Amino acid sequence: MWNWFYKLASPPYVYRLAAVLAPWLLGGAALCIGYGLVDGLVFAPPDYQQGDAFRIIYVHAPSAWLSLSAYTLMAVAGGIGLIWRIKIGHAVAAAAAPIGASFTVLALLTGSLWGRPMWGTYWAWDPRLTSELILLFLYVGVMSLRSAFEDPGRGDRAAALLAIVGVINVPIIHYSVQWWNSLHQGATVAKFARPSMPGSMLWPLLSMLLGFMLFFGGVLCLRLRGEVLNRERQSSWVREVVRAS
Amino acid sequence: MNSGAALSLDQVHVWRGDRHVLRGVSLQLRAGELLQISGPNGTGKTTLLRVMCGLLRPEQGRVSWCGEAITEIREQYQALLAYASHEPALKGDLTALENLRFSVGLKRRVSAGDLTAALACTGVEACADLPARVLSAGQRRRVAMARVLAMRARVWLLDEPFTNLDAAGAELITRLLREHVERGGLGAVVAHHALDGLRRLELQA
Amino acid sequence: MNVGAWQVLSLMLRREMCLYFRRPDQLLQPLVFFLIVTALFPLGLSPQLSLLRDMAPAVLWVAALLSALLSLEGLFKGDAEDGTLEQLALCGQPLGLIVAAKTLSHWLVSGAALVIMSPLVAVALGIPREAFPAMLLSLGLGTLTLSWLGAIGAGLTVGLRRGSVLLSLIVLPLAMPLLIFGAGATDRAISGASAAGPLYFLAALCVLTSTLAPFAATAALRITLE
Amino acid sequence: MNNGFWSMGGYARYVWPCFAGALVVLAWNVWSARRYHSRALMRAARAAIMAGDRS
Repeated sequence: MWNWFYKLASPPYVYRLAAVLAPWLLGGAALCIGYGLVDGLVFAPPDYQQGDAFRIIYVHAPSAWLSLSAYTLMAVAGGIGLIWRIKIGHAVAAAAAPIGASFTVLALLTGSLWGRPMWGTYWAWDPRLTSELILLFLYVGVMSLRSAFEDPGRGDRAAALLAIVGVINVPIIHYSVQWWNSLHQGATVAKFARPSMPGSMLWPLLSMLLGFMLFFGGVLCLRLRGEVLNRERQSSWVREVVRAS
Repeated sequence: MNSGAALSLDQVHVWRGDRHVLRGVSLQLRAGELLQISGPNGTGKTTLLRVMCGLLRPEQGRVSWCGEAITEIREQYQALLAYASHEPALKGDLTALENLRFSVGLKRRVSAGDLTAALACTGVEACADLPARVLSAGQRRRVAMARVLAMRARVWLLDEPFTNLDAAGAELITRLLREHVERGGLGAVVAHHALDGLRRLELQA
Repeated sequence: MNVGAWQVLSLMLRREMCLYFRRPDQLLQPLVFFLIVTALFPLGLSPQLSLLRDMAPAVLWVAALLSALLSLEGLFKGDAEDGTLEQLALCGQPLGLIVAAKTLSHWLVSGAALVIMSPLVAVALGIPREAFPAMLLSLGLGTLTLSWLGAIGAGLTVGLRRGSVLLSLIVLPLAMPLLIFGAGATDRAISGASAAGPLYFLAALCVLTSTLAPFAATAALRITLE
Repeated sequence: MNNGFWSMGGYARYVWPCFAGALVVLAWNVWSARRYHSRALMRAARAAIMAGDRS
């Protein structure tokens, strides 16, 4: 069984594996998101309080969840690369960063659009959106640190360390923002607490969540191939790949 | 001191971005052996020195001291080591004596007398109380050499110690290297002109 | 090895103090920056103290964070440029100890100086005298925590050309909980309520960073020293 | 049902931009990943040619 795990550390194997996995993951994602959209937009009943505006949750919740798990994946992959000096770890971390950042932006966009009908303004410093905004700053910090080094190897290791420091701070930031929000505005503000959802509303959300996760996996594989090539440009197997393509 | 190789490198590979700077360097150094590293610019002489002192960790290969990998015994190994980089590495605002006190003092308990003696040994006793920024490049090189002396290290790793030195300075450094070898010390020196009685390692482009 | 941990710490502290006080003007710059930034807000808002008092904790804390961050960039830069950082990394002592000594001495000359000067600014911003103890304690803990976070950021960006902007970009998001609890504590103290809650949070953050940051900063330095 | 669907109970101004934004983000991710990969291939090819000249 361990052989499978060791093979994951060899760049040529990962390069080919990513090429095989990507279409399946993206195909699965298309199916789930397709079903989720249709079911969520058409068949799910409107919310008694927020009416049809609640349907934004089908995009907001998955992207918010993904933005956080992508950061965690980036920190774990970077940690593997830093501690066991496995280059693939850094390649995965470098690939995950822009995808996670794009979902953070999506979560912020959908969050503020959802806030408009509820609070009358696009940005009401809701604790969850504020943590999402700080998460975006953390993403930008890690990505700009990685690109600030000429030597990609050192850029990877520095970004991995910053991601680890960041992932330790994410829960701290989350709870301190909650504390800050409850201190000044009190808990009466309509929070994002997911309304206890009946099945007809819940299934589309779960399928959208699964679809977004599959999509993340698929795009990660695509981007990972580029990252692996950039880091292995000098090795012989890359020459075969170049000659073949 | 066992007769086995004290400091050994085994198939060390280092890449600087896309350049394969060190290609499978292997060498063994016993007590009383000093290696001269020479070769055209940019062939990795300084990189090799930094690998030997544990600052730079090679992508492949192993550096070991008395059989143990230096990554395991980092502090003990570096305690026995004196590294003089290409720049003399002195704080401009501190006097020569203070520079020595704050760097050698971290390695071993040392008195002002020892430090002044080391400075005298390299001929810069007069500028013990002058800030390093007013010293000439040659004087600064001599203060850096005094620091290497005061550390009483078993391993000397010197990066072009002869730069900015006049004839007397070059002769002084050669004498100090010989005394270091006679005391059973070992190490590596990056230098271009021929040093008699030293093993040579020529790095190719 | 007959140089113990305490000797290393005291020698490093003496070295840093010696270096800082050889160039006292560089010590004053962050403090003057702190004064200037706090002077901007009343000019931007209004001279009435009653208005300023509501904003005083935020103004005080944002100015303190920015000026502490300004001076943090030079934590390793000086030693990296003249090559002494390598000598420190190779002196056979645990690098974490040396980084801790450098960060603490940096905090003494920047963070602690800020804390000592803050009553001056607090009066100007209309903060009542009863709030001073909580404010001073929160600023002290906050600037120390920021020095630790800044040591990690400085370690990561020391070798880079335009590292100072990147340093702020990296450290400020991590320092936001500090601002929340620090300004919260001062705000509570001003309104007469007990500032114990946020102060406890701030103390917890300070302990967390004081224990973890030396290792992270050492790892960061090892990356840039390669 | 048709125009009722598009009006989203009066919240069309907020719901449809969200889903449009989502599709944009998904499309951008796939497009930028593929572009990144082809760029990497080009750079690898150039490096191979340069290495070819040297050895």
